[in-house]
Amino acid sequence: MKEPIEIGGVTKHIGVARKRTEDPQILMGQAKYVDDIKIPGTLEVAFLRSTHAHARIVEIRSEVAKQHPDCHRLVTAQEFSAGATTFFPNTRGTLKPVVMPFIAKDKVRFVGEIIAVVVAPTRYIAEDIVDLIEVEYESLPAYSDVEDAMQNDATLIHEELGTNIYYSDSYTSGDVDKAFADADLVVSEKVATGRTSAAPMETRGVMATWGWDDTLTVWSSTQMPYPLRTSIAANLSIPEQIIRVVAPTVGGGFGQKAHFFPEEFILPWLAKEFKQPVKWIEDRREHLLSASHAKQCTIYMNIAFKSDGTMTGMKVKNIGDSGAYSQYPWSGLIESVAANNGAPGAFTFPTISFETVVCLTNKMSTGAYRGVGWSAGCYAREMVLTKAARLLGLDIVDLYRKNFIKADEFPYITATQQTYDSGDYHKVLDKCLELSNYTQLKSEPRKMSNGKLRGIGVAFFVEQTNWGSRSAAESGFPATLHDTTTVEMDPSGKVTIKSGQFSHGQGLKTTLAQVAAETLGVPFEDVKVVDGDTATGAYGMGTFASRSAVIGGGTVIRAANDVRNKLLKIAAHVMEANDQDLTIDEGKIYVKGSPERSMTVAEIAYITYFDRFTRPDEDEIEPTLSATRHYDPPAAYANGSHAVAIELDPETGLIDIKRIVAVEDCGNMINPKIVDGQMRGGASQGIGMGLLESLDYDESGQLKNASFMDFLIPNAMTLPDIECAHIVTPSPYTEGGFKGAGEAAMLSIHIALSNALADALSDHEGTLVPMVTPIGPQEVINLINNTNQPVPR
Amino acid sequence: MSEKQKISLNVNGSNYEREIEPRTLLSDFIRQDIDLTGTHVGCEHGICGSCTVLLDGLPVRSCLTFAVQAEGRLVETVESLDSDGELSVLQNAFWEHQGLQCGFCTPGILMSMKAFLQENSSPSREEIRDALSGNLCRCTGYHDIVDAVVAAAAASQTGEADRT
Amino acid sequence: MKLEGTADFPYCAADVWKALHDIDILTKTIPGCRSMTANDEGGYVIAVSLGVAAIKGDYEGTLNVTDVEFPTHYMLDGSGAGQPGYVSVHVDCQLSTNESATRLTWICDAEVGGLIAGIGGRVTSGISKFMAKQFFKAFEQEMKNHFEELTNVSDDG
Amino acid sequence: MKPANFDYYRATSLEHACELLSQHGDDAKILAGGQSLIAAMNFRLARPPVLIDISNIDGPNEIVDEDTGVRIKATTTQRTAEHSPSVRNRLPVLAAAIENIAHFQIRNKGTVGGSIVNADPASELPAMSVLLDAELQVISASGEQIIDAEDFFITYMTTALQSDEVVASVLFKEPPTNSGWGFHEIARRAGDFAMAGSAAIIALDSEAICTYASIALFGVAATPVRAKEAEAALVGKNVSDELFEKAALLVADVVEAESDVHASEEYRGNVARVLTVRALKDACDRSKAALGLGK
Repeated sequence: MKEPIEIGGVTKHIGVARKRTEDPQILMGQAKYVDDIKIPGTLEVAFLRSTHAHARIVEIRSEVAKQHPDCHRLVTAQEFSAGATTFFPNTRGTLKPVVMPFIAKDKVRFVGEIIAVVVAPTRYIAEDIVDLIEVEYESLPAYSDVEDAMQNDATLIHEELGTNIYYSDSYTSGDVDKAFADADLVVSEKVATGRTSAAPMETRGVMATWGWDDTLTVWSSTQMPYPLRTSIAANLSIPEQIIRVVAPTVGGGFGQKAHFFPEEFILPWLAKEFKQPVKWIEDRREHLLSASHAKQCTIYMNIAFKSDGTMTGMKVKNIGDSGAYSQYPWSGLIESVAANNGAPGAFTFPTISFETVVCLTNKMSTGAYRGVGWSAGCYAREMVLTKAARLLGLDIVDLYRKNFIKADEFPYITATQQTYDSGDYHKVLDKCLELSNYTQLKSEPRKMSNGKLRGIGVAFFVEQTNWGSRSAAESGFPATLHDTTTVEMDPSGKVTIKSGQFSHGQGLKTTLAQVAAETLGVPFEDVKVVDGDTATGAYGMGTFASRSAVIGGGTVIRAANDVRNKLLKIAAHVMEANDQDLTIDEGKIYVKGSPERSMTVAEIAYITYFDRFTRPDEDEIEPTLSATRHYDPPAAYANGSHAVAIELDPETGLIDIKRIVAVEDCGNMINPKIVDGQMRGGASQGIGMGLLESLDYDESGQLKNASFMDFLIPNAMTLPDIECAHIVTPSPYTEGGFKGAGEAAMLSIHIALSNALADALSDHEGTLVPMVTPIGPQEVINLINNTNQPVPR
Repeated sequence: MSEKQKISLNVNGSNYEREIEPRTLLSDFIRQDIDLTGTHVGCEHGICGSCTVLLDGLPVRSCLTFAVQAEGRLVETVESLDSDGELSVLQNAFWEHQGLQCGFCTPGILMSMKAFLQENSSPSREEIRDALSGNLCRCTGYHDIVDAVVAAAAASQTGEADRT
Repeated sequence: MKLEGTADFPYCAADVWKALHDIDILTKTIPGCRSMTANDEGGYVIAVSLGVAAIKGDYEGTLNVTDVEFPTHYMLDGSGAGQPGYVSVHVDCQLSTNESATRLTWICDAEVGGLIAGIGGRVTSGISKFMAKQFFKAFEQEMKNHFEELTNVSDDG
Repeated sequence: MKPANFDYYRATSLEHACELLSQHGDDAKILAGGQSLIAAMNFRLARPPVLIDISNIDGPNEIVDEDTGVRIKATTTQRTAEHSPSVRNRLPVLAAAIENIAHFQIRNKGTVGGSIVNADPASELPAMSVLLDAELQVISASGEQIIDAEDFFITYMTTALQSDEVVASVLFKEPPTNSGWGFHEIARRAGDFAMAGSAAIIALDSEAICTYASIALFGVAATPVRAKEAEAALVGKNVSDELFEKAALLVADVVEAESDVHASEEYRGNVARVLTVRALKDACDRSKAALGLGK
C-alpha cells in the first residue's frame, strides 16, 4: 500500500462548506436531464410489458398494431438480436449464471418484463399502438414468497438451472457451536425486511442516435457511463471506441441506476438498426414494476450472549429474494452476500457462522440501493440485540459499549475478515446520546398526557465505504473496481478535471473542484469538473457504493499533485529557485517565506505552453500540464449513530417522529454541507424504508402498489428536522483521509426507529420488539397485540 | 374533438398559439410544444409535484391538467423566476442553503413555495413543511429546503429584494 | 383475492341450477356482460365490461363448467383478458336445499393481473364484492321474472 | 403513461354541458377539476371517448349563503371553499375536512362538485355531504331535481347520477346553533387518502344533554356512511367520555371495510371506532365552548 500523499494547501478548500457550482443552472430550470435533450426527428418508444408473473408466451398478435399508420417499428424477441450478457467477471464458483433476455422470448418471469417494443412519433401514439398488441399467455405457478420458491417441488423459473436457488455458501470463524452451548442467553428471531425501491424523482430514461460518421451516442440516466459503454459494445457486438455514452444531469440514482437494464441495450440497438434517434422515458408505473427493487431478505438471526451482555457468537442464515433475474452487473447476491460479510458490525464477535442462500422469485429483480445488504443485515442483528438487552435487563447502549471495537484496536480484522481502518465508536455514540438527550428521555414515563407513548431509540453502524477492488472483495465480490481522472491545466492557468466519476445529485463537481483547488493551490473558481461523458473523461466505474469522494477525490489528489509538482519544477526554473522552496497559493507561486518573489500560475502555464525560450528544455521537463492517475484504495470503514425520538399513538399505531439526530465519522470532510446533505437525505430514505415503503406482491405475483398513490415515500410532514454532528477520525489508508459518506444513514436509522418503537412499548407486557420493516400502523398494532409476525405481503 | 385543437395561452409573459391533440397534458405541452424543459415530470398521477406550475397565479399539477384547459390563461414555470440569469431571492436561498441535490423536484418546489410565500410571508417551519408536503424530494430529507424557505421569507421581509 | 357468499332462492335446486346455466338469464345478470355464447366444449365465450364509472375495462374470455354433480355442485372456471390486463376466476358452487329454498354457497378465487392489480388495489375487492351482489340481485329478479312468465304461461294455458 | 384519445368539448354553460351529455350518452364524462379523472386517464384505467369540460365556464367559483346553509356551486375549487368566510363561519367542519384533501396544489384545481360526484369512499367531501345533510342540485337537459346526499352514493365511484345529469350546486346544511364538530382521519402519510376517517357534529343543551348528533365515516365502506345507531345512542343523553365510547362501538354496524396494502379490514374497523370517539370528544368540547360550559 502506497502512503497517502501529503496535501494541505495554504488556503483551505477541503473542509469548506461551499455552495455548489451545479445549483444555479438547476434552479433556473436550465439543467438538462435525459428527457430535456432534443434531437430533431427523435421517435419515442413504449414497451409492451407482461401482465403475468410467470407464463409461457403462446402467441403475440401484432398485425393490427403494425398497421397503425404511425407505427414505425414493432420489435419482439423474434426480430431482436442483441446479446444478453454482463461483461463483469464474477468468479464466484458456486454462482449459477442466470440469463436475462432483454426482450422476453418464450416465457415471462415477472410482471413488467418487456415483450414488445413500439417506436412511434410520440409516446402518446406509441402507447396507443402497444394497446393494439395482444399476447396469449399460458399461466405457470408464480412465486412471490421466496421460501415457497425454494421448495424442492417448486416450478422452475429458469428451467436450465434445474433449481430456483442459484447461489448458496457458508462460512464459519471460530467455534461458534461451543459459544452457543456455553451461552447464558441465545436469542433467535426470523426477521423480514420489506421490498422497496430507490425511486429517484427522475425515472430511468435512454436516448440513442446513430451518427452520420457511424458512431453511436447513448444518453442514459445512469450512474456508470463507462461500464455501460463497455457493456453496450459487448451486447451489440460493435467496437467500443465508436460508442459515446453520456449521463447528462441525472435526477437521483441511489444505486438503482448503477445497473445495466434491458432498455439501455434495446434503445441503442434500435438506433443502430434503424438509424433513427429514439428516446424512452420511463413512467412511474414502469419504474415501480421494472427498475430494480431492493432490501428484501428473510434472515434467521441467532446471537449468543453471556449474562453480562458479552456477545460470544452469531449464527445467521440470510435468504435473498432475488426476483426473476440476477440483475446485471452485480448479480442478485448483492443483498445477502454483502449483509453476511458485514454481519459483525461494530462488534467484536469472537465466533460467527453464516449461510447465504439466494433464490429466484417471480418479482422484479433486486439490486443495489443505498446501503445494499447492510440495511437488512444490520436490522436483523440489531433487533436481536435490542431484544437481548431487554431480556438481560440492560439498555442497548450498555450492550454496545460492552462489545464495541475500541479506538485503540484499529486496524481491526473482523470475524468475517474485513479490515476496519479507523474509528472511535464510543465517542460517536456518546455524542449521539448527548445530542438526543437519550438518558433523560429514557427516564421519563412512557405515557404522555396526550395519551401517546414516548419512545427514544438509538442505533450504531459501521459502513464499508469506497468500493475499489479490495473493498468489494472484503464484501464478498471479487470485482475489479477503480477510477481514473485527468487533471489538465490550460495555458491560462485554469484547470479542467476530467473524471470517470460522475455526479447525480451529490455535488461531486463541487467537491472534486475543492480537492483540486487545494491540492494545486489555485482558486476554486479556476477549476471546472467535466463528468458523465465518455467522450471527454477518463475511464471510471461511476458513482455508487460511497466511493466517489474517496476514490474520485483520491484520483484528483494524485493527478493534481503530479501537475503541481510539474508546475513547481517549471516555476523553479523560470524563477531561478529550488522547487522545494516554492509553494502555490490561490494561483500565486512564491518562495516560501518571501511572497514578494512570486509569479502567477497563469504566467507559468503560459510559459509552459508557448514560451520555449523561458521554460526548461523539453528533454528535461516535458511541457505538459496534465496528468492522468488511477486509484484503487483499500476499504475505509465509516461509522456513526442515529437517534430517533417518537410519539406513538397506541390506538392507531401511527408513529410521529419528533426528532432525528445523526452523528457520523466519515473521516476528513471535503464539504461538510454536502456531507450533511447526504446524512439528511439518507436519513429520509432510511425512515422511508423503516416506516412506509413496501412493494407488495400478491400470491399470483402481481405488484399491488405500482404507483406513488400506494407506494409511499416520505414527504416533508413525515420527517422532523435532522440534526447532524461529526466526529472526525481520518482514514490512515486513503488519500486525504477521506471515508465514504453516501449510504451511512440507511444502515441504522430504521433500527433507531424500531428501537424507539420498542422503547415506547416497553411498559407493555412481553418483550415487544419489531422484527419487520416497514413498521406501518398495521404492523405496530400487530406488535402491540403480540402477534409479532411479519405481515404477509 | 379528438382532432387537433388550436389553443392560445400565455407562458412566462409570452403568448403561444399551437395546434395540439386535446389529450396533450399541460406538462407535455410546456416541455415539448414550447420547449420549456425546466418543468419536470416525475409521476404523472399528481403525487410527486415535480410538474407544479402556476396557473393564473395558483400552483397546480401540470400533469393533471390538459393543455386545452389552459386556453386563454396565464402559466408560469421555473424559467420565469430569474431575471436574465440573476437568481431570485427564493432561488438564492435554495442555493445558499443547499435546498436541492439532484434538482429534479426543485422546479416544482420553487413554484409551490413562490405561491406559498405570497400567501404566508413569515411562515413557521411547521407551516413550511405542511406546504411542502405536496412535493416529494428523494434527496434532501427536506430539512435544507425548509431552511431555504425560512431564509427566503426572512430575506423578503427585510426587503433585501421584493421578488420571491 | 378470495370472495365468498351465499344466496337463497325460493325455488327447487333443479330450477336454480337451470337458471344458473341459462345463457339468456346470465347475459342479463352478469354485470357488464356484453355478449355470451355457448362454445363447443360445453362452456361459454363471454365479453364483459368490468368496472365502475369512468374506470372500466373490456375483457373477453371463456367460462367453463367442470366437476358437475347435478344439481348440487359445479365449478366455474373463467379467464378473460383485455387492455387493462387479465382476470381469472375459479368459483366453487354448492347448491343445497331445505324445505322452502335452495341455497347457493359460492367461494371464488379471483386473480386480477395488470393495470388494475397495481393501481386499483384500494378499491378492487370492494368493487368485486359489489358486482357479486349486483349479480345476485339481478339474478334473483330474473328468476322471479322467469317463473312469473312460466306461471303466466301455464295460467293462460 | 399518457391518456388515450378522446373527443373534447368545452362547455360554455352547465346547460350546454347537459345538451352535450344527452347527445353523447354513456360515452361522455364531465371534466371538472380532473384531479382524479386525469390521473385515471393517464394510467389508461379510464378511457372516456368524450370529455365535456366544465372547468372553463364563466364564474366557476360561487358560494352563496342561504337560510339553511351554504350553497356551493359545483365547479368551485376546493381551495376557494376552504378559504370562504361563509364556509369557515357556518361550516367549520367542512373547512377542516377540505384542508385534509391531498395538497393545496390539488385543491387549487379540484372542485367541490367533482369530488362528490367522483364518490371515492375515502374522500372527505362525499363524507361531508352526508354529515351535513347536503342537497345536490342536479340538472339535465330535461330539468332539475334535488338529490339528498344520503341517497346519492351507491358504491365505489358510483352515484345516483344518470349519464345525462350534472351536479350544479351543493347545499351544505348548517348544523344547529351551539353545536360543535370534530374531524379525524388517519393516513400513513400526510395528504394521502384516509385509511379511515370520522366526522361528528353534536349539539348540547345547557344541561349538557345531547340534542343533535351526526356522525359520518369514510374510508371504511363502499360509500361514506352515517352512523345512525351511534347518533341515536347519543341524543337525549348526558354526554360523557363513557357515552362516546359506547356510542362509537355502534359504528361497527355500518363499517364494511376492505383490506389493502396499508391495513386490514379489522384495523380499519377498529380505527373507525377510535376516530369516532375522538371526533365526538372534540365536537362535545366545541359545543360546550359555544355554550360557555366548562369542559
